[in-house]
Amino acid sequence: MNNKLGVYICHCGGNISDYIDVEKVRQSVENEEGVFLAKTTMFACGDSNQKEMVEDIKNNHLDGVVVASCSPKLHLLTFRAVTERGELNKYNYVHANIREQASWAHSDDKAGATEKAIHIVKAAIAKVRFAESLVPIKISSIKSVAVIGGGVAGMKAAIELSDLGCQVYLIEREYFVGGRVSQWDSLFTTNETGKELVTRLYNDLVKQKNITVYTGAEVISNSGNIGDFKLKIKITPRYIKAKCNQGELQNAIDVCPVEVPDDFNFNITGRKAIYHNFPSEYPQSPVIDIKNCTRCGACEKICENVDFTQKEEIMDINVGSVLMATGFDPYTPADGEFGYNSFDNVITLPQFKRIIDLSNEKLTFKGREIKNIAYIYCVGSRQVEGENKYCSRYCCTSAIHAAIIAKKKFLNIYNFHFTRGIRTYGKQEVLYDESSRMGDIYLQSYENDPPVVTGRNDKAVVRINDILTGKREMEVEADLVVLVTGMVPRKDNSVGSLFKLPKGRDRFFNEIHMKLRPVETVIDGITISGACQGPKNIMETANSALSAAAKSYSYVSKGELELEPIIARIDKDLCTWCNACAQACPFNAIEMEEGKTKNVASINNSACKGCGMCLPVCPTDAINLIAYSNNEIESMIDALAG
Amino acid sequence: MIMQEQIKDASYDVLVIGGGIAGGEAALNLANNGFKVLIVEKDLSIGGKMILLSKVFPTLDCSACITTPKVSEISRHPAITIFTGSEVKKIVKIAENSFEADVLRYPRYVIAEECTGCQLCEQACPVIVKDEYQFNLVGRKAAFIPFTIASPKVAAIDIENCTLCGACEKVCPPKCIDFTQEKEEYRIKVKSVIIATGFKLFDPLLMPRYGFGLYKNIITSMQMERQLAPTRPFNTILRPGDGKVPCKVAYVLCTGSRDATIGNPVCSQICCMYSIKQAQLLMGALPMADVTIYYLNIRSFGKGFEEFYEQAKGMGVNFIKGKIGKISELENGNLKLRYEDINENKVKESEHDIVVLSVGVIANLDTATFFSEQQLKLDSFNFINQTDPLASPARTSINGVFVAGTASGPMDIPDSILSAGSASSEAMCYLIQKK
Amino acid sequence: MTIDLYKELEKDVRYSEGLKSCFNCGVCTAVCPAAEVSDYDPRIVVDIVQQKDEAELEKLLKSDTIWLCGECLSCKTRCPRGNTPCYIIQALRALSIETGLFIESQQGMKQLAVKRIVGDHILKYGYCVYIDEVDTEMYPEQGPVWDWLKKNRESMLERLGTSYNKEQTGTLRKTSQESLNDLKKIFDETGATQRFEKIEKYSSAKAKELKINFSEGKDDYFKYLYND
Amino acid sequence: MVDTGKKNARILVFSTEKISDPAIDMAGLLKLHYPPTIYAISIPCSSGVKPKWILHAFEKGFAGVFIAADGSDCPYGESCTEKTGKIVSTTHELMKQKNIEPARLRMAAICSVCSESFVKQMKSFNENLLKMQGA
Repeated sequence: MNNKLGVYICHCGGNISDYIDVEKVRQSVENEEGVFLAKTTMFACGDSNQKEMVEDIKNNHLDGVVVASCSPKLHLLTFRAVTERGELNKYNYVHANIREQASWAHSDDKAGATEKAIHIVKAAIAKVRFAESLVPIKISSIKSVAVIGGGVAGMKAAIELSDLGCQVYLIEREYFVGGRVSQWDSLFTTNETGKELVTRLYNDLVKQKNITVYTGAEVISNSGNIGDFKLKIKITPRYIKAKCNQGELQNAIDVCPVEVPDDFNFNITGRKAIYHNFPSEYPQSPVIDIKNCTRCGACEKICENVDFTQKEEIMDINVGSVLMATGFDPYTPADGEFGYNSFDNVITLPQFKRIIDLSNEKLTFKGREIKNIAYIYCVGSRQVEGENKYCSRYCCTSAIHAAIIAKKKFLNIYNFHFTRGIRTYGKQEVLYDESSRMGDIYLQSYENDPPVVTGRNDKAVVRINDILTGKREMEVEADLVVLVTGMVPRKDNSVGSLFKLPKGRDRFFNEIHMKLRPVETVIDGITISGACQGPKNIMETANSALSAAAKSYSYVSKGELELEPIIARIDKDLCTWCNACAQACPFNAIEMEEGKTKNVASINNSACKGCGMCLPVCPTDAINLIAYSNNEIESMIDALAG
Repeated sequence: MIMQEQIKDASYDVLVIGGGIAGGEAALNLANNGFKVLIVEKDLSIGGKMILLSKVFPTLDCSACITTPKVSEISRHPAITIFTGSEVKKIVKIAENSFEADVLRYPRYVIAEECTGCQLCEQACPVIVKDEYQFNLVGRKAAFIPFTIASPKVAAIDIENCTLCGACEKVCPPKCIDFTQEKEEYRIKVKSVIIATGFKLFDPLLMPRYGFGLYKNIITSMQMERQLAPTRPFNTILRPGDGKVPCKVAYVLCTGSRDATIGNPVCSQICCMYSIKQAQLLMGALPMADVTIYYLNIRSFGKGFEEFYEQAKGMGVNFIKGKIGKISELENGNLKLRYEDINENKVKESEHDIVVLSVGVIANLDTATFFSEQQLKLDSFNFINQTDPLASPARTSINGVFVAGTASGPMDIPDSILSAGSASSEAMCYLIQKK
Repeated sequence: MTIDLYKELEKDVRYSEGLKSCFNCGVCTAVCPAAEVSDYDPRIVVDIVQQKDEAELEKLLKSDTIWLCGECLSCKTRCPRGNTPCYIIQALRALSIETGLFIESQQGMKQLAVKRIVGDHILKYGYCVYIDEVDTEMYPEQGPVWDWLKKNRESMLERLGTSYNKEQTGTLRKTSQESLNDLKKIFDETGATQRFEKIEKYSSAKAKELKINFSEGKDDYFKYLYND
Repeated sequence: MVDTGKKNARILVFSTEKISDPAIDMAGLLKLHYPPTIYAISIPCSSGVKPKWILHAFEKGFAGVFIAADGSDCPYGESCTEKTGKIVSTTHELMKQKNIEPARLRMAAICSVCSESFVKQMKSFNENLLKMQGA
C-alpha cells in the first residue's frame, strides 16, 4: 500500500477553476489517508509545475502521485513521465479527470461540479494507494508497415517509409494505383495533371526495392497487435498474364462485346469488361472485370495473355504498423436533389472534371455543346437537414479551378456560380479573383433558401434569390448544372471496421487529438492519413501522409516496443481450473498449467491484451486485472459513494 | 567587434530555425528518431505564438495545455539544443548534407543556468516599458521574465531600456545578473535545415481608416486573445480607453487580408475561426455581452469548424456580412462602424464599445536573408516557395532545406503540426538517404 | 435594342480600369458620401455590370442610379480588389448618353441642363461657372446681395484685384478667341461636341414626347428640368 | 450543493477507455449537461465488469449502475456485446436475490462519439431512478 501520496489539482488556467472551487477540492482531500501533500496549480502540465512535482517526489520520497486535471487522453503520459523523472515507477501515477467529466460537463452547476471533483479526486487517491511498480512488457516490432490505399496519400507514405528503411506493403483495392487524383485533370496550384502527378509518384514507388504493391487486393482479416499485426490479404486476379504484348491486348479490348459504365469516368462513359483507365497507368496491364465478363472468349482468341485460369490468392503478411490511406467517396446526390437524376444535364463535380478531360475543342455532354454552366455549391456539405454538417473544404477551390480550366480550354463558356459564400482559404483566394476577372458570375443564396433547379425545353433552369444583388430573384438557363459535391467517408469502410477504427461526428476516421496526436488512432499501431480522416486537398493530404509515415516508422524503427503491463493475473490459490476464462479470452492468452496439487490457469503475458473478459466468468474470483483489481475498483466505488 | 577566435563551432544533424509549434514539433520528431537538433529561436522563450493564445478552435482546449507539455518535452530532450534570443545570420550550403550556419546569440545579461525565476529583479527594477508579450496592453520592467509560462522561465535584461542602475544586481539571490555578457557568434555545421520561422501579424497602423492607434478602444485580435488567455493581464476583459468592461463588441474580419490596398490579396485562413472562438469565449466571460462579427465570407473549412460556427450562431453571436468602411470615435469613447449590410442591401451604422480588428497573417521576411549563395525562393506573397506543393509540400528551392508551418503560407495549428510532421519526415529521408 | 450594350461598355477604358473583379464586400458603398444621403449603392451597380446581363444593364442605363455618384473617388482607394466603381459609373454615364437612354430617367434627363450650363459656358467663356451667367433667378441661394454685386461687378472685381473681362493674366480674365477656338477643337476631337449634340437631339425628342417647348438656352424644357 | 429543489440520483457508470470514455469526455467538451451525481470509472472493456463490483456499488448507496458498453466498436473483439449482456443478466439475478430492482442496472452501447446519446441515457435513467425512489 502506498501511503506517501502527492496530489495536484489543476486550475487549467480557468477551464477548471472557473467552475470548480479548486482550493475547496484541495482542502477536502488533503487529509485523506496517505496524502502527504496536496497542492493546486495554474497549469499542472506547465514546465515549472512539472519541475516542482519532480522535486516533490524526489525530496519527499512520494510513493504515489495523483494529478486532477483534464482527460487522461491528453496528459496521462505527460504525468507518467514526470513521475518517472522523480525516480518513481510511472505506474504509481493515477490521473483524475475533473475537466471533461466535471468542470465542463457541469458548468451549469458550480457546487455540483465541485462536489463531483472532490469525489473523483478521492477515488483517484483510493486507487493510487493500491498502485504497484510495474515493468512494461517488451515486444519485438517487425520493421514493416502495411499501407492501405494506393492513392497519393498511400503512395507518398509508402515511398517515405521505404526511404526510411522499412519493408512496405501497399495494398490497393482497385486494380490500378493512383486513387482519386488520377481521375483529375489539371490540378491547383501547379497545373500538373492528376495523371502526371500519379505517374511521377509511382515511378518513385517502383524504384524502391522494399515496397510490394498489391492491386485488386483487400485486407480480409486482422489479428495481432502493434508491432506484430497479422493480416490476411485477398488478391483477386487480373486474368491477364504479367508480361504481355500491349498491341494484342488493345485488340482484345476492342473485340470485347460487353459495355458497362466506366466508374473511372464516374459512369459518364462506358468501358469494356476487359479494360484499363488510361495509357500510362500502373500496373501496365489491363484487367478483366470478371463480374461483368460473359466469358464469350473473344479476347482469348486474339490475345494469348488472357488467362481465365488465374485464381484468387490469399496472402499472409506480418507488419509492425498499419497506415490507413483509404481516401473518400464523392458525395452522391439523392434523386431529385437539385435536379439530380431528374434532368439529364445535372451532373456532379467529379463527372464534370472527367468531361473536361475527355472533351476536345468543344465541351459537349450527351452530344450537346455546353455554353452556360451553373455550379451549385455545398451539395452534400454544410447540410441544413442532412447529416453532413461539415464543410468539405476542397470543393470551392476545386470547382472554381475546373470552371477556369473549362473556360480556358473551350470557347464561349459562361460560368455561373451559385454559392453559399466562397471559401477559397489561404493562397487559393487568388483563384477566386482570377475566375471573377475572367468574367465568371458569382451568386449567393440565403442559408434557408437554396437554389432551385427546374427544367425548360432541354435546359435546366437554376433559380436563386441572390444575396449579392439584394435578394433579387435571378435565373440562369444552363446547358449543364454541376453539383459541387463534397467528400464523404468511403461507402465501403469495412477495412476500418476490421481494425475497429473509431469515427468522428463526421463519420470519417478519427485521430486521437487534432493537435497533439493528429495521425494516431486509439488503436495502437494504426495511423491515418489523407481524406479518410476528413476532407483535405492534395497538399494537405501529402502533409498528413508524411506525418503518418513518420509516426508509423517510429512504431517499428527500433525493432522493439514497450507495451502496457496491464494484463490479467491469476490467484493460483483460488483457481480451480474450470476452463471458463480460457474460453472467454479472445486472444488465446490463457492456458492450463499443471501444478503440484491441482491444475491452474496461466496467462501468456505477451498475448494478453488486458481486456478483462476473463474476470467476470471466473466462479472463484481468482482473476484480477492489474490496476483494476477488486481492491482498486471497490475502494474507488467507496470513495465515489461517500 | 567580435574576434575571429571567439567564434564557437558546433555540429548537429538538423538546424531548426524557429521554436514555435511547427519548429518544436519538427525538432521533437527528429530527436525522437535519434537525430541531433539545434533550435534557434529569436525570442527569449520557445512556444511561438501558440503559447500566448487563450484556447484553440474548434475544441476549446486551452492552448497552454497543448503547448506547455510540448515545450517542456522539447527543452528536456537530450538530443535537442535550444538557443533562445539568437538569430541565424547566414547559411551556406557547402555540399549535400553539409550546411554551415552563422548564429548570433545575444546576451541575456542573466546567467540562465543559475536564475531561479524568483522575480525579485523584476520587483526591484525601476524602469517600466510596454510589455510586448501582452501586446502593449500593460507594462513590464527592464529586468523581466517574458511571461509566466515562458520556457526557459529565466529573467532577462532589456538592455535597450535598462538604465544600468544596478538595483536588480543587488537583490538577486544567486547573483546571476551579469552585465559583462557579450554576444556570442557560432559557426554551426548541420546536415539539413528546417525553416519554421512562422508569420507576422498584420500591423493595422497601415490601415489608418480603421483608426487603430488613434482611437483607444480599437484593439487587435491578439490583444483580445491575451485578455482571454489564462495568463491574462487583467482578470477580466477591459477596453483600454477607460477600463470599462465592454458589452458591445465588434469584430472586423479581413483586416489586412484579402485586401489589395495593403498589398495582401490572400486569405489568412485563421481569422474567421479565431474570431468565432473569441466570440464564444467572450460570451462565456461576459454573459451580458453582445458580440457582432462583420465578415465577407465565413471560412470555417476544417474538421469540426463548420459545426463550431453553427455553435456560435446558436449561442447568439451576430454575424453580419459586409466589410467595415470606416470607424469613427464618439465622445464617450464608443466607436461608430459604417458598413453595408449585404444581406439586406442597406448602408448601416452601428455603435460598439470596443472594436477588435481581426488581423491577418503576413510573411515573415527574415527568411529571405538566410541564404546568401543559394537562392531560397519566395512566392509572390513573400512566403517560402514550395517547389513541389502537391507531392512534397515541405521542399524548398534548396535541396536539404525544408519548410514547416506558416513560413510557407497561412495555416491553422493542426495544419502547421502536420506540415511540421511532413518537414521532419522529409528531412529524415534526406539524412538517411545521403549518409 | 439592336446594339450590344456590353460590347459598347467594354470599349470604354474606364470600364476595364474600373472593374477587375468584385467580391461584394460592400466597402465602396460603406464609404460612399452619396450613399449616405440617398439609396445609392455603388456595389450593386458594380455587381450588375459584372453579371453581364444585357437587360439589367439597359435598366441601369435608364435609371436615376448612375447619376447619383459625385465622382469623389473615395471608392478607388478602399476597394480590396483594386476596382474603381466611380470609373464604371463614368463609363455607364457616357454609354447612357451615347445610346440616348439617359432621357428615360429624371436624373438622366438633367444632362441637358448640365450641358447647357457647364458645357456651353466653357465654350462661350472658357469657364464652367462665370459670374455673368449667375443670377438670383437661377441661383436664389445667392441671396439679394448678389444682384447688387453683379450690377457693380466691374468696379468691385477691379478693387479685388482681378483681371475680370480683360485680356491679360490673372483671375477671371477674358479667354482669348484663339483659346476658345482651341477649346472647341478639343471638344470636337474628343467627341464632346458630338456628345453635346446627342444630348440635344435625344432631349429634343423627349421634349416632344412630353409636349414641352424645346429650342435652345433656357427654354421651357430646360426650365422644366432645372426646376424639377 | 445548490438546492435546485430536486435531488439527483447517484449513478455509477462503468465506461471504457477507448470507446465510451471519449464520448463522455466529448459530452463535457460540448457542455452537454447531465446531473453531477453521475460518476464514471473507466476500465479497458465493458465485458470485464465483475457483478460483485456492481453489487458493491448498490451496497454503498448508488441508486443506479450504468454500463456504457463498447458494443460492436470494441477493439478486443466481436464477443464484447454478448459478454457484457451476460454480465448484466447474471447481475440482474443476483440483484433480485438481494431485493434490488433490476431496473437499477442498465446497459447501452455508447460509441466514441455518442455524447448526445450518453447524456440522453443519463437523464432518462436519472428520471427513472428518481421515480423509483418516490414510489
